[in-house]
Amino acid sequence: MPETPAFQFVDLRQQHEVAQLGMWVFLATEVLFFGGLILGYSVYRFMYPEGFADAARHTQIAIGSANTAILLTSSFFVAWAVSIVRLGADRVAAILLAAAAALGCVFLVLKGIEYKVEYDEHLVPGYFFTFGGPNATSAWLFFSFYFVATAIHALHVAIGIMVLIFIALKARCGAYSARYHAPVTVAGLYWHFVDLVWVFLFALIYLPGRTS
Amino acid sequence: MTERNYLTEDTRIISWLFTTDHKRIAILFFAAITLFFFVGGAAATMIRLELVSPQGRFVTSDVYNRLFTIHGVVMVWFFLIPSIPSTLGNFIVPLMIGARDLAFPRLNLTSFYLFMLGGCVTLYAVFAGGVDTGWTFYAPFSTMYSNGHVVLAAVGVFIAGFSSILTGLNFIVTIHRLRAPGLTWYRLPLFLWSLYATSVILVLATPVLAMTLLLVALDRVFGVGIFDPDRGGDPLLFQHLFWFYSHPAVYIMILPGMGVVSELVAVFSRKAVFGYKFVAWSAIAIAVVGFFVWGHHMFVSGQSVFAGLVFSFMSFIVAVPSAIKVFNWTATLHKGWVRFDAPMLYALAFIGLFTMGGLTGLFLACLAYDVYVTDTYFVIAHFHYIMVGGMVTAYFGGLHYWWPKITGRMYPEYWARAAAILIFFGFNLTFFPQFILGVLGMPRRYHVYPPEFQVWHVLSSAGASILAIAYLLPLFYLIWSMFYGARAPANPWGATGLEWLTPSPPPKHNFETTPAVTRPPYEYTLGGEARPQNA
Amino acid sequence: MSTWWPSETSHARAVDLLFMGLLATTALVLALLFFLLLRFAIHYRAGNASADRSHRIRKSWHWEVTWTTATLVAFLGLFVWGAQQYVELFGAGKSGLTVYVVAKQWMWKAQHLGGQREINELHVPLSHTVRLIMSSQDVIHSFFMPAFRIKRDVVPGRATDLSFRPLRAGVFHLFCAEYCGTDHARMTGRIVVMQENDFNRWLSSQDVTGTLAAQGERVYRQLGCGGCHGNGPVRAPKLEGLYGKPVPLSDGTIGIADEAYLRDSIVKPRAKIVAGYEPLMPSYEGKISEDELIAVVAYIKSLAEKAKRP
Amino acid sequence: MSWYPPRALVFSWLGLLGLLGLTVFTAYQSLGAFNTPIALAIASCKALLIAAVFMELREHNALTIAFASAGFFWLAIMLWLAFSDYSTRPAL
Repeated sequence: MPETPAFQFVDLRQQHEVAQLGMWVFLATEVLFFGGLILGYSVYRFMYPEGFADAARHTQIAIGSANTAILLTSSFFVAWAVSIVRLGADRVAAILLAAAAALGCVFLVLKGIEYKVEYDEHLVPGYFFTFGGPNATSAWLFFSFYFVATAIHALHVAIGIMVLIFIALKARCGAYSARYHAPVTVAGLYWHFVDLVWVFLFALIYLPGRTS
Repeated sequence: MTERNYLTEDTRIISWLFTTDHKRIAILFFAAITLFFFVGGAAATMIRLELVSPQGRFVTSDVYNRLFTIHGVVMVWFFLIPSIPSTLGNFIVPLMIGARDLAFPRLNLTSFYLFMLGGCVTLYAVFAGGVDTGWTFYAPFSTMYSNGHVVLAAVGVFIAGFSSILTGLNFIVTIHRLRAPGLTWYRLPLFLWSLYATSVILVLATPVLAMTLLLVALDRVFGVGIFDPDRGGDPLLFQHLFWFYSHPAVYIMILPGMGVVSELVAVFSRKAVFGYKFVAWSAIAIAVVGFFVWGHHMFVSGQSVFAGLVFSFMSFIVAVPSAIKVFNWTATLHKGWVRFDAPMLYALAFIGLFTMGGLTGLFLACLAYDVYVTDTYFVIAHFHYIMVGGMVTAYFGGLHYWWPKITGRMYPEYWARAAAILIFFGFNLTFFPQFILGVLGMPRRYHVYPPEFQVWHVLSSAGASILAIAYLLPLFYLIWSMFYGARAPANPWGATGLEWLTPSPPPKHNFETTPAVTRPPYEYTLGGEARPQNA
Repeated sequence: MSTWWPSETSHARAVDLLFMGLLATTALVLALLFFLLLRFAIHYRAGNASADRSHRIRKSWHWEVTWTTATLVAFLGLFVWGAQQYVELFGAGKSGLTVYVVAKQWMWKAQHLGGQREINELHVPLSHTVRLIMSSQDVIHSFFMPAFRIKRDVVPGRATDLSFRPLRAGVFHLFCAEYCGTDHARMTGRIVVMQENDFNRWLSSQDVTGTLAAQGERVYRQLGCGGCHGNGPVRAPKLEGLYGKPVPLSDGTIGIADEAYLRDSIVKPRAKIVAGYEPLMPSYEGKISEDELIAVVAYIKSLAEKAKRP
Repeated sequence: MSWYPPRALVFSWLGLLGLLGLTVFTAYQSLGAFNTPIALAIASCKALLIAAVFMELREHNALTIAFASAGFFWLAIMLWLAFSDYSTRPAL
């Protein structure tokens, strides 16, 4: 399989280019998928700036920052793996990809702990939602966006972890080579994108309202 | 048949269900959307039947509301959006660019199964009790007040949306990367330019709809309340998100039709399309500018006056590239050798009906007049002129034109011309009275209405019964022709495109050897002789 | 019930003229296009070998530029024409005889300033500008009066307005134009335009439990608003003479105490805090019905008029 | 066979962690209206670093860059036009 192109392609180079372009187009789709949420968030933050700042103050910035660092590091591992799989070092790449997947799992665990804290503080929109002070309604909106956005993002992380593990196993079995490594590159692109979305979510969710 | 082709390669059912051949997947889509077309059509028939009488005697309010919702949801997401791209596009794109398949054959099959899954969930919602929100799912009605199966329908559309995205993605990558040697952008047939523009919209607009419907579903299930005015939410936010997708979606529906008509006009006038580059770039312009106009659905919604001005202005601008296309098609006929085969009849009908639909769109883009006629039958008439008079007509034109390539058989010409003419008259009788109803102020989604409107409703319903019969005709004679039609040669129309180089029907991997392209599309001699793109 | 033609307000007449303009443009373009289409198709049909097909037009760009510019100019003209009427209709700075409209599934409730209420009917005097202030209790509705060529959505959670000045007495259709559920098609009513003295007679013949402002005062007492806004120990902005005045807000901007401001201040009190006051007021969202809200706002407005009189 | 990470990757990784520290630090500084733009500017810098180096966009052809920017361009259209409504809603 690896050394000959699929029937619809002329050569492996074309196949590789097609795979990459396909992933980039898919990522453009993903930007607008999250974009719908970002528009909603922006509109309500514009309408209720103080309420959103107040609500954002109640998020766990320590966990959020740690998670950002974790995702950035895992992205670094993936980029490293992609760069060396092209040189033929597929065993090392497998280890790096597995490490990135492990960091992804740590991210999810921390996210779960964070959800637990918020659940205990009655910040989950629903019957038990309580938010002291004057901004209860806009805080509800903020936390609706918070949970929807982070849950969808976490779903992306979970899918990414599975993809990375799959690719790592294949790499371990020597499926990739200097000539054929498109799946590693494409999986890497997806993982970096998940990271990139988080960078924006971090700025929108955790950082507002820290000064007052 | 002596020669093996994609139909005879492997005839087991399983080989069809798990096929990754773009031609077979196109056939699967044909079967599916034909089914959905008649489901949506049945709902339309009942709507027209109900509207014959002003007192609402035939069905109850709740049933009527479910009928127009089913009609809208099924026709928009399960017929119009996939119609040309997933069937004709799927079949023709690789053939036209001289490729052996699409870039991602397995993704193509996934797209089909996602479509079927979404369709089944939606149909289940229909039969489990229906949805009464209208196809627009406006909040807060859909999120808090509706008593229909909103979540199921939203999930169905959500899934079908991913089918659209995958198809669009596949086309974009295929057209970029799998073109035959020598097939530069300005040698691409206009059908491909249109499909490319369509795919860009599919990929960039559909995810926003997916997120919007997700929020509606989450709101109903968990009460997250993002559109809930009691929680400080803004119902207009839903409309912004929804129309950010749904207005460009209108161009998803019409652009492929424009592409088909560009092909038909050239072939049946034996002449290159006039102003090729303008027609090509106007498709791209429509795709891009189409994203700037969504607020014209919201002129009376309480959106700010300034936003109304911006959106109205952009709406007039987006009409310009459509006008360019119409003028160019007309100019193509000039000094050609015009033949009136059935596909050309459809193409001419398209130009007329689409122009009427487009020009009445100006009434709706025009702010003060829109305040009067929005949410009336004027809007219904307008978009049916575009969607049915435009898109469905083009779909039938393209279907007849490529039918010999797809099945290897010719359709019966006289029946086809009769059906085309009947559709044209039935259509106009159905929808022209609705313009008058709109101008008289008849609101839409009413099944009980003041008696002074009745005469126009009766006319419209009479037209609808003609139209229903006219749409059944092709179903019969096309199926008949699959078994008894005359065998089709490789290039029955004397066209220039690469898809006519392979035998009809094509072999499994389309081409024995990849053709090398040396010419722009649509080259004909002064006497009307075709000069194929590869010679 | 009503005739469609001629139309009944000066705005409607302007809209009809606009319609004629649009129709003329459309007819002109369609006539030209259909003529060319038929002429080319028939004259250059394949069977007509004698048609002159030499000297085909080769250079296309100046044709393209010509028809692109022509359509653009025509479209811009139509845009300006429609936009100008729209700004006049929905633009700011409206005054007139105020009537409050509350929409709910599936009826229209109207409240006049004198406290008169009606359902699925709206009585208005001839030749007076009527300004409707509309709100919804549940879903989005749309107040549509075809004879006046106007409609506007009625959105829950906020107020929208709509003004018209009828020029002919009569009875006209009122429709709900935004789909709102089961009985959307039955959410209709009548607009009754009456001579001014007939209208006054009608007003005084209605059963009224106090003016709208008086009803609002009762709600104001029931909810205990005076506890803070009166002379109590808690300091809250005074409401006498407030309506229509500029209000300095805590974020440094200046707001105008209009209908929307008063309404928002009751439902979303933290959104705009008057400079120098603590954000203490609880939200009355969900605790006050649309009807009561309208009455309280009317009461606060009446306090301004009282303050004007010495 | 060398399996050390390329320098560009290491520097970007360190840069990203540095930017993370910076953005958390500035979030706690009272900068009034500037807090949000700064946070978003830093987030954009991080995103650019990820896209250009990790995702190797700087080595790609114009087509890939076009599709990478398309999503953001269309998101900008959406935000811009939606805010042409929200930022000009009048008081009644």
